[in-house]
Amino acid sequence: MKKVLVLVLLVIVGYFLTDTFNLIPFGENRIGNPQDEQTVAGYYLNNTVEKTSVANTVTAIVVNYRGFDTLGEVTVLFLATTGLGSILFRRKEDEEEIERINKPSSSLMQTGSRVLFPLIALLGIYVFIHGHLTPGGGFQGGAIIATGFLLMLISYKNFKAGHTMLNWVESLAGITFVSIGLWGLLTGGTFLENVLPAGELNNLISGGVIPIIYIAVGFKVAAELTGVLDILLNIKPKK
Amino acid sequence: MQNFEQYNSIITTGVYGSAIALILIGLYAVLIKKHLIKIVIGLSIIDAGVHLLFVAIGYIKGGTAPIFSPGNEDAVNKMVDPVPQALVLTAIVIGFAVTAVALSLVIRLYKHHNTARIDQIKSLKW
Amino acid sequence: MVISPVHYIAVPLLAAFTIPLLSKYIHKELARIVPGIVLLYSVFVSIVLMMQVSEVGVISEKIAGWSAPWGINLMFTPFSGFLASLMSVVGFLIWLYSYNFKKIEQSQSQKYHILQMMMVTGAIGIVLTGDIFNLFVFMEITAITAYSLTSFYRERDGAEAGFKYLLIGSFASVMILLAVMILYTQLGTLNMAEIAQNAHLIPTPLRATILVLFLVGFGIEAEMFPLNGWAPDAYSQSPGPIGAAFAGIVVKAGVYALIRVIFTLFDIHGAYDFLIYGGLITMIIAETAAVAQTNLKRMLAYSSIGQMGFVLIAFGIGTKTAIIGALFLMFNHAVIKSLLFMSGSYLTYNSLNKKISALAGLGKKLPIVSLLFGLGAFAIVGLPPFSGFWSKLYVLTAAADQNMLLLIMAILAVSIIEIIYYFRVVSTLYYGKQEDEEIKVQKPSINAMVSMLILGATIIVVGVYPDIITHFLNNAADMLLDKASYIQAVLTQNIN
Amino acid sequence: MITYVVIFSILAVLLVASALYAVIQKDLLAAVISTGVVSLILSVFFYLMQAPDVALTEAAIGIALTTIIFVITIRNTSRNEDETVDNNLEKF
Amino acid sequence: MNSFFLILLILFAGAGLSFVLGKISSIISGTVAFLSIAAASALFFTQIEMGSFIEFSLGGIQLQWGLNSYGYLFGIIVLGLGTLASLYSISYMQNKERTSGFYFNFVLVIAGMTGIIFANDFISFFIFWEIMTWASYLIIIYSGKNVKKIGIKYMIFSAIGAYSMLTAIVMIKGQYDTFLISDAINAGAFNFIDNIYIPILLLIGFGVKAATMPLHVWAPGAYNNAPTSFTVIFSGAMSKMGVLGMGLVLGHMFTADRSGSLTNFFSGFSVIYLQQTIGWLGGITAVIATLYALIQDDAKKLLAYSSIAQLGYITVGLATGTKLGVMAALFLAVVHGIFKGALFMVVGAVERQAGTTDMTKISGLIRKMPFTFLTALISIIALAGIPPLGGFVGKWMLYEALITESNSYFLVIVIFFSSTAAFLYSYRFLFGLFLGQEEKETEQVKEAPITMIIPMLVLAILLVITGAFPGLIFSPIATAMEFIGFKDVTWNMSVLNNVWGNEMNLTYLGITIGVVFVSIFAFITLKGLKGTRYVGTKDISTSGEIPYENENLTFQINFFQPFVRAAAPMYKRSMNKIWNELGNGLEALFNFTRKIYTGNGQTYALFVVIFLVLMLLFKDTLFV
Repeated sequence: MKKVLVLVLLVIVGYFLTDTFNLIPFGENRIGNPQDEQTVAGYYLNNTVEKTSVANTVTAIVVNYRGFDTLGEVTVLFLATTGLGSILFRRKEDEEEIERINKPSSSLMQTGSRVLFPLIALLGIYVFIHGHLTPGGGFQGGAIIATGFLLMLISYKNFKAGHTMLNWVESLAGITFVSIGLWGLLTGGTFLENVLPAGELNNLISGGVIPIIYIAVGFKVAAELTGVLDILLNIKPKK
Repeated sequence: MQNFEQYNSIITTGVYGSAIALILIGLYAVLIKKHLIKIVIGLSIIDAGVHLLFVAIGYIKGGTAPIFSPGNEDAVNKMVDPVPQALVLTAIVIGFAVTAVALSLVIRLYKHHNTARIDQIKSLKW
Repeated sequence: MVISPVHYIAVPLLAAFTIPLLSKYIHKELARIVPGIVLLYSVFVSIVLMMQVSEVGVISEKIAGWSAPWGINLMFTPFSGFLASLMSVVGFLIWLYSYNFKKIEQSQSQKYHILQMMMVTGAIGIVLTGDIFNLFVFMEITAITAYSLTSFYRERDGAEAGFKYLLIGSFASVMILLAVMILYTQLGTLNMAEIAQNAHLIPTPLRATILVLFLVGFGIEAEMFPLNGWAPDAYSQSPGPIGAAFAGIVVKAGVYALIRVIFTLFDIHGAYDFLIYGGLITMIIAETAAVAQTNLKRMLAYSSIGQMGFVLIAFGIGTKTAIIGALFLMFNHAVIKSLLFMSGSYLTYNSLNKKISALAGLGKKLPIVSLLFGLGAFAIVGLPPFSGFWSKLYVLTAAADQNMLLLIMAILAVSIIEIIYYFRVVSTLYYGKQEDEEIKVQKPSINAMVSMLILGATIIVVGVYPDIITHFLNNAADMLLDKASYIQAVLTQNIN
Repeated sequence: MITYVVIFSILAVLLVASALYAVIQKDLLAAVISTGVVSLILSVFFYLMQAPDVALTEAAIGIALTTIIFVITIRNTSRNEDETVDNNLEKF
Repeated sequence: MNSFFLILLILFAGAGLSFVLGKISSIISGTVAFLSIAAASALFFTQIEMGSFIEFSLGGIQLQWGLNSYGYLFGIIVLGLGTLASLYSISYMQNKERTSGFYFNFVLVIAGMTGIIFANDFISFFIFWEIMTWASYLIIIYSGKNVKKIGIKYMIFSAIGAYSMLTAIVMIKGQYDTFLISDAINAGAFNFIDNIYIPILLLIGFGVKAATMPLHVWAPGAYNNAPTSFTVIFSGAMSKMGVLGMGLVLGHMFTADRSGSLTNFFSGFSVIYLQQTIGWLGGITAVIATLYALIQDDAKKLLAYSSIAQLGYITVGLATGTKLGVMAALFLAVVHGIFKGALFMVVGAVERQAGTTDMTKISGLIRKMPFTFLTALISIIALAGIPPLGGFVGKWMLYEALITESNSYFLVIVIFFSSTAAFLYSYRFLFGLFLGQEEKETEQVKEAPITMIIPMLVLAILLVITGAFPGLIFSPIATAMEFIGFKDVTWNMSVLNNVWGNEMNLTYLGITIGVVFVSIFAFITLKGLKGTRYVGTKDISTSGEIPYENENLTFQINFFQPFVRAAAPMYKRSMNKIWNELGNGLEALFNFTRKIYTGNGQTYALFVVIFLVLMLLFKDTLFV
């Protein structure tokens, strides 16, 4: 009965979604001619290089034009970690010896992770350092680094993500982001304003504060995601 | 490229269709499946569908990624819309955060009720 | 440094990121104190900006140096500023109240305070932002903190409530995302002022779809029936002060978003009717559900939902008087419901199932808290000379101006139901006979007392002399109705 | 062009199929892996639609991290949807 | 400072002060309450000029406070009775708990009523009305007895009344864009032809306080449950606020100029119809309440029902819409305030001294409490409408108005029946408490303290005076009636001539009445002082007959049994039951609707999707 109702509802929802997207042709140019700067997207495409010297327009949008969103997004991650910690909080008294895994991982896995981890971390760092030039950036790099940590966390029984280190990275990265914003507010007049010189396109050091912010985001995301994994992995499994 | 028109409808159907299908499948899981993890899976499938739609609306036929590489500076007219991509980036991360919180709640619910079936977890009602 | 709206967001964020370090390396008490300082600073910012805005009209701030359609902007108008100030004040009082509300572990306490602070920040962000996607991001900030705080206590069924909230909340975010997406394809912009300016260009079927998605999405946050299944659970299972925060802050943000969409973005007649009917059904169902509750917090939750329905009705009427009434209602609801949740939490401090019958005879043991609860109960049902009366009067007057006799009757009939269950609690409090075994009472701490007394005093002062805030309400209502000046203020902003 | 369309169609079918599989499969671990496959294909789609940034993000977060937190959750709860068969993960 | 503000400030400050000081001592608290009310009364009668008013705005609404002749009439009742009752309270409440709360609310009720009298606009009227209501609610539940049964019922009915009033107020605002009572009247808001809803809603609102059928069910319990020193105010003054409002509405309705709308046959008809309805409601109220008063064993309950019956007369009088009828009603209102206040004070004194008001338990208090008895006697004479006291004048005028001016013969029969039956319960009251043989249980009873005796005697003396010189009250009533639309009320003889004859001078009549009364009183007292043989009430000779097993020989129980048996069918159906059924039905309904919240999160999600689908299906019709 309920299934039938749901299926009917799904059919209707599907009909309306199809109906709606029929009116939005796929692959059509809705920006118009960027040179006209009619739309926001056109403005971005047309002005990014000139005004920010950032090759990757998406990065420019994420970090600069809509940097406020990104700040919020980083905050969401931060809050998710905090919330996760509070939801899965264990009291000291009912905390027993945490058995992360029932059996130690095979040595193959351990060695593999040990070799892979620096490489993955390096890749991640590369991704977010070059965020303004190539595809990728803070989120992607951070997530990649977090997968590296994941590997270590599940291979080594005693590998601790290093709460102190995590805390520091997390906090400092966040503070950096907001401080840059406030710096912009103090010197340029608006929050997150790009107060550093834009530099030259396609240079590693270009785009003003954009790469700095993206690196901070990268570290922040990596730390948060690792934190999430760490909390989840530390739950005592059910017997 | 001359064949594009005749394949266009296939691709349109493919992208929009699969995105809408993802949303519906996810919705089905959320509304019918009793297991909490299945419901969360459903939610993330819905999210995936929405993200796909989001990227799809920014796509422009024959466009290139909105990245200026050396020697490509005048490709502005061919670039796809970068704004939806930026929004999807944000949305994906937020979706992940929500999923993480949801799963932690599932774990706690399971410990509390010793079950993960949503129809058995209703101590709060009326 | 010039005080600007972005301080509302930047300072709490900076603090939130810093608190883990501060508490670890300097003093662990800082984890609880710093949020309070930050929220107090928000109150200060509110005062400064409210003074400024009454001179300037609109304070518009660009983020990252990009003016309106290109970048995100914050709009501190008399309307949004009123709500932001309300939220910051209530947020600060909630912090004050929960400073040593229950004995919990240091690390939990730290998380609690960070989450509570960010909840306020997220809600203020929703209210201030001028960008629809940014609004979504802030809504997610608020939502994530709300999910976590709902399931904060392990002893209660918080996780259940939190999961339901999350499930429905995810629906809301999906719908809002879809709506933003369709909107973007049509107008190529995310700035609300520009959307408002060009909304009439959208083809009608798409515009209706967008509106439906927005209404349902924000309707979930605004606790509209039948989208509010999560609300009673979340209110009743969250820590006491968070119940107050839901009523005073989170729902207000949801209603703000709904109102912004309807009033500014899509000025469509049907949407106002939607508000009236949706609000009416919400109010009737919630208030009738509250009558038979045995759980105090759940009763307060249903009452809160009902009040939000009333707010929606008031906005739906749409005239200036009605909007003044609606804003007054929001103010009252924030103040009074916070007071009720705060005092109610102390009344049921050690009771696990928060039964109303367990309140019997507490009037003697906790005289001041009981008195404050009684005051809140009297005020929320709209008895003069407390503040609840004025808001009701304004809304009814506005409804009468529009000749909505049946609506008036329905509102007042529901008010009678409200009287029944609130007075039942109050009479149990003072004259009830103890039936179950005695539950140890907890005397409120001084800071909680101060917080409650401030709210109580506000109720009386505003009730006796409403002119204190009607001036602000007047400006806010003018601003909300003056769509053109909002658009103009956003789109012609220059470097200030 | 035809190859492109064929690959594309296969991917689309796979995408929907794996999503369906994720929903109907009783073994939650398989369902989660299937969800990972959805993310994987999605990531390819993003790449095809000229959104490399999104593709990268989806790859890192959708495929790896989301899947792994699902797996951790399953380890902490039950593996089978019906909860009748108690076959928790021994290890992973 | 303006006197209006000053009076209310004194009252509110007195309320707050007595609340705070109540923590120290009940007597101090009571004294403060008395002093503040007395001070307010003194200011009211000396400082405020009739017709003066002040204007100010609150919350963007123009408010006006003032004093008109109509308000002044009720001000006499409220503040006069208030002062006496608060004096009376000091001793009455002496040894009770939570007196601080009692005095706080007591003074608030007085303040609320004073505010109602001052209010020249609907908003302040409503505010003070509500203050009065909730403060009285708090006093009713003050003792902690029957909180759920009576307190909630009182609050629900008060709320129904208040909210119908509020609806009417906002409708007036909506239609005439004014909150001022005078503006609304001038605009014709009470003109039944143009506005059917506004007067009816207002009448419902005032009818609740005036305990008119079918909105009366709260009254007996509430009157009985409140501490007696408050019931004095409750029955004597607060119910008159309902009369005030009804008089205002009905007066303006009946005197409204309908020359313009007379062409419409139905419109003229509808006013008559309403008039008849209200009159009959009042009549039925009077009869039913009288019947219930008969079967009460508790003196306080008896008086409670009696109050309702008297209010029924007043309603009938107001509903006649003629000069004589309205005058009778207002006269009855004032006199009722005095004698019912006195009677409740008597009951309070008995309650305090003897510990109970149950008429089956006590009797023969005449020797123990002579002053109390004196007050009771005078008041009962007034209540029963026996000449020469005020009750008779009022009732006579009422009959006359009904017969000569509105031709409502059936209503007269009903009223007359009720008045006759009132003799029975009046007798019962007097006999049950004071006459008859002394009981063993009441041997230790002493006369009430002086602070209770003084107010009682003051009221008794007032009764005699008003009975002798009804003109003393007619003069303010005549001016008051001008305010509610009855112009040129000449009360000197021309109106009264039908009662007392053209030639007779009231002063001489008064003196005669006084002489007769004093001699009767002297006779009774002297007779009472002489030693008589006292036998216990249960010590009854059966004149040699063997009583049947189930025959009740103690006549104090089932006092009017034959009568009650005769009227048994009348007791079967009660409004109370109907309301209770309604309440239960609604509760069941509410219990059903809340099942929507099933507790299953998935169901909630389903609701969301269903709602979304519905909205999508109708989006093109809803949002164009």
